[in-house]
Amino acid sequence: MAKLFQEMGLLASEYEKIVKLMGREPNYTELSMFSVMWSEHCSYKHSRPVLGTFPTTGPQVLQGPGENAGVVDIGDNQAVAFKIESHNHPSAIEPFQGAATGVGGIIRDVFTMGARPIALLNSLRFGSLDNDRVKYLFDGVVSGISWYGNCIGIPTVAGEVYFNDSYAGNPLVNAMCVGLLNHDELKKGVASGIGNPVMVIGARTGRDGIHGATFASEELSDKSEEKRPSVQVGDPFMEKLLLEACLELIRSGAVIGMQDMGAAGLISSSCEMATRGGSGMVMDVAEVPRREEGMEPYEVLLSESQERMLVIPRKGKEQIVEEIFNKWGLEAAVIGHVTDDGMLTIMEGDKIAAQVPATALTEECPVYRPEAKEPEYLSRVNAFSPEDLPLPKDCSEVLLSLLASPSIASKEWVYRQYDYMVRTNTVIGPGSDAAILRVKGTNKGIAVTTDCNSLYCYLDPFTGGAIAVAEAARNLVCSGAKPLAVTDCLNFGNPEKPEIYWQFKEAVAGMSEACKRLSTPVVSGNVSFYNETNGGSVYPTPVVGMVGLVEDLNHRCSMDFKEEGHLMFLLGQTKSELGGSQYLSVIHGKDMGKTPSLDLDTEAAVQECCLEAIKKGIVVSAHDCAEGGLAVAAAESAISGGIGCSVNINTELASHELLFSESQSRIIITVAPKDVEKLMTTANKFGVICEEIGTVGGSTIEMTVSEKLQISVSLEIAASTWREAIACKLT
Amino acid sequence: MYQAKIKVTLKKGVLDPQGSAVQRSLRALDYGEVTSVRIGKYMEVNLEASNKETAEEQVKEMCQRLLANPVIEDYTYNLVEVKS
Amino acid sequence: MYQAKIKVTLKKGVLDPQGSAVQRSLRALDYGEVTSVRIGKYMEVNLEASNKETAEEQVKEMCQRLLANPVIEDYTYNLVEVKS
Amino acid sequence: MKFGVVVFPGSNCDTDVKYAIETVLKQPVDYLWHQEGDIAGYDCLVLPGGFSFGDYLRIGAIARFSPIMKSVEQFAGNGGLVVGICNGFQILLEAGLLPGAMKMNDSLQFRCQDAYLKVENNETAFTNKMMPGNILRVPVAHGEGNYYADESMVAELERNGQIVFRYSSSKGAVVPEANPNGSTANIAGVINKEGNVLGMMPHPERCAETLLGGEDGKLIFESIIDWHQGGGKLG
Ligand SMILES: Nc1ncnc2c1ncn2[C@@H]1O[C@H](COP(=O)(O)OP(=O)(O)O)[C@@H](O)[C@H]1O
Ligand SMILES: [Mg+2]
Repeated sequence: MAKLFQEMGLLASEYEKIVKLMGREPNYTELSMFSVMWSEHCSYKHSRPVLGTFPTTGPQVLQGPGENAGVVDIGDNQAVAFKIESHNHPSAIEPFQGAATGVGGIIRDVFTMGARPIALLNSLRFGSLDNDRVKYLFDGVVSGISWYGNCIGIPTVAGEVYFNDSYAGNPLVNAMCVGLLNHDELKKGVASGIGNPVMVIGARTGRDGIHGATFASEELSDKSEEKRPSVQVGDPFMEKLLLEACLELIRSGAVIGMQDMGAAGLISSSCEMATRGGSGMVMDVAEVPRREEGMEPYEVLLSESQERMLVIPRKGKEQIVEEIFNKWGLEAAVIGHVTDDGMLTIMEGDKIAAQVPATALTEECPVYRPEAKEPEYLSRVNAFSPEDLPLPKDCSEVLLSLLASPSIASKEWVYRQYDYMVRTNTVIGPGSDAAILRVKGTNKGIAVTTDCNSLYCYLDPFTGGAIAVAEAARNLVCSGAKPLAVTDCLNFGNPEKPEIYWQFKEAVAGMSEACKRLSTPVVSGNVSFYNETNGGSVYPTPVVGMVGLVEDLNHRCSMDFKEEGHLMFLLGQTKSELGGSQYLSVIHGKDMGKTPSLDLDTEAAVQECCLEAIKKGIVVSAHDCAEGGLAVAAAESAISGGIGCSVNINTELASHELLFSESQSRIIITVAPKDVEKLMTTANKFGVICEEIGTVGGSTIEMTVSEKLQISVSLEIAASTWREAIACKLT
Repeated sequence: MYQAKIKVTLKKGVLDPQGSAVQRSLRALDYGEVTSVRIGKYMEVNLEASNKETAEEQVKEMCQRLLANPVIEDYTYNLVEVKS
Repeated sequence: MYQAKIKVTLKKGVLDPQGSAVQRSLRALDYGEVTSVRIGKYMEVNLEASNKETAEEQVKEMCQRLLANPVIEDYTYNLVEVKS
Repeated sequence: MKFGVVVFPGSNCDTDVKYAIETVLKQPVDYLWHQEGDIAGYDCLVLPGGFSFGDYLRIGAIARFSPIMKSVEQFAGNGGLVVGICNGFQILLEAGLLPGAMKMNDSLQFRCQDAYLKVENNETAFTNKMMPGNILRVPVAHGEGNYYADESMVAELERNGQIVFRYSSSKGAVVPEANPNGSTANIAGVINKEGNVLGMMPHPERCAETLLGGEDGKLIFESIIDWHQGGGKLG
């Protein structure tokens, strides 16, 4: 046994604890159940104490972390359920299927709650597009997301894509889903009611995703590699049927609880449902419909075959359940029933294959608080001072280079492959700061975004984490929405390394502080550790997914300039903050300096001011200054609106600082001349700096800094540079 | 000139949703006797080469590098000389 | 039991965008000697039948009705008896 | 006038079409499940977009054998109005109710974007509210919308006025750059010879409200309603 538990990835101390919990030595099947449930992925054993520090409550929160998705009130008895999840490692091996099944998994998490999915988002990170393997991964991931989302008919409306060498061997693929439900339709993943049947529905079970590496035991060594593909293949058509059938089932009142089978398949869904319900279950693996022959009990339990759900219907309602599944042509099988003994009893026919207390697999998992230590690289990279850099010879060239850099360039190449309009709710699609979906039958809209600048997090994980939250909220505000709540996907390296664990703790602390100040509690999330290749970690990447409410769609806003003669104003203040900027990274090849500072009170004031001005109908376009600073933000608004602008600012700052610093808490808005007074009144009310910086119009992008014309680029050239950059890199 | 007729199929055990859907459809069309359907790709690649060995080497390499996805697919090919 | 190995290809004269793209990629990978690529489908259908003639009839019908689209596709098949 | 929206497993735009007809155009509309046989009492059937049967094998190939398709064929044979949008168009092609076939987009990628459609024939049940040469802005969203017809078929379509919409520039130029998928002769929509069955790749139901960015798609539904109210004749 000694060797076996190690091969299954368990520590000696963990094995001892298992024996104690069981009161005996576990058999092979039981040990494999512990091994997957106590894995980092399922147990969060390295992250749980830290995650506990997130703020998770608020009047809007109907369901916080702990369920398949978080749920937030949006008024009128309606609510939104949402969650983000990573599929980084599968996507590194097989980008198309890895990304596709990531999308499939997150959709199931949302409809499990009784919500109809209304939108998908994705947050992606790759190495440099100069590398052939990276191109292959990028293309594969995007087409996998496109295939799954389009086929199932849920619009993919927003996301982000960044390119940085730290992700070359380990891309990040995070997918988010948002669903809509009525309060009384909320379903949880609980198993209760002694004698209620336990059903598996959807796809048949195969040997998908049972990791050869974890199970390279002697007992198995004679089985050929070919028999155990570790890559799961998705079937969005099956999932569409499952989605419709499950929602119909929930509306019928015939179910108590349901949960999707994601990581660790049947075993994790059953023990989690039993734990939540304070119950137990008897299940017969022989009753599980399979698509392969000769599967061992542990294979059936651990299989990660996609598009399956575990459902607990009410006893006596079996016929309703059956009728609904028949209508959708789905296979459903009763595999057991709910008990009150707290045990997970796994039968294989009339033989007991395993028997474990459900909570032993879930709540009893050991928790670790690894050592945290500030990494050494920090003092070196932070010491770099951009003030010593020479002024660029030609800021027009700099602007064009920034617009052409893949992280800043238009992501149209990506999102034109996504059906972002299906279901006819997309009022603002991809390409603006946040996407907006209308809620049919009301005048409300749901705004959604994902954000994270991992370079900031690399240079200062605390501030970087806080900025990710602040930027997400800012993007929602720019679209006219009030930010409601957060889902997060924490992508880091190996947490057993003190430096990585330090990054992790710092980032969470920074995010927590921002979430508190901006009243956007965390309601769901996901942790992905071990994102490393050959010992090198990805930049710490705590992705923030945020959902907001547009109370009245008449007051929505987008980033594109609207009309000749509108005046440009900057909310907030530009500082000498070139550290961590794309200007440094792209033009000077330095991922260095200090992350821009973030003052949360200023941030909150700027956001409140902007939102109120939008609601008053004063603002006709709004766009926050993010990567590339003020110059890039203004150029993006000009390109999107198909109309030029002329910026004129007097400042103490050096020209490149003014143009390219990534100082936080800044939003460029445009207003009609007649509304300037109203704008200033609003800005004063919130104590926000609001400076007129230019005029919309013409067919060039011009920027004059302290009386000197620094940038003059034709709109057409800026637009084609920005739009075509990614496609150019791929051919 | 040579022509390679290449078949790319899903590895054993890999889910083939397309095959299953076609099988269900054939059943619905009353071909109840169909017991399984697997769907893959078929490619015809024409290439110039000085001799069959070189051609074969090339074809094999193309399959491994581009035409099949080694993570989930297997391939077989059949190479014949044809008139150009 | 019988197994039909079915190849479905685009009719001659119908442009094959996928084939052209693969050819371009092969060229980019320095297989300059590739002169044409055509991409189709390959299917393996297993079926029970009392004898080969019946099996063949069935397969032909399936191809005509469902597996190929006569407007743009051709099909060929190869039928063999296999152990069930 | 009563509409029926045919729902196949994997249809995605069924709700969108229903919403446009019911809420925007204020006409009665029902869903018709693919296994139904009886479709009496409807004036126009819509086969919506989506991925019927997962688009597996060939798009529309499996759906066209659904029980309801027999009734649809009959309905069309009796002169009933049938509209296939996107996936619905592909099903109509597979069923032989419209000529031609569909291939993968030239780009080999799914494309979701606005397209401009030039109205080539306004004397149909589906286009009588438009003028010839009108340009409509209607979104496309598909991976296989590359309409194929051989030369002689295109000539025949043209002779019969069966080409209803062509992809064009916003100014109406029918040029390759305006073609989002590689379709033969920039064809975006065709009708049958009898003029009662329309297939089109673009999605009119996605642009029937200003909130969603445009109303051009409404014209198609309005044409159908007008035609019906005029007793099935061109006004
Ligand atoms: N992977 C993606 N999927 C969908 N939309 C995307 C994706 N990447 C970027 N976008 C869209 O492109 C626009 C620009 O993205 P980004 O530069 O990250 O915006 P911001 O800096 O405002 O967060 C946004 O509207 C975003 O939703
Ligand atoms: Mg933004």
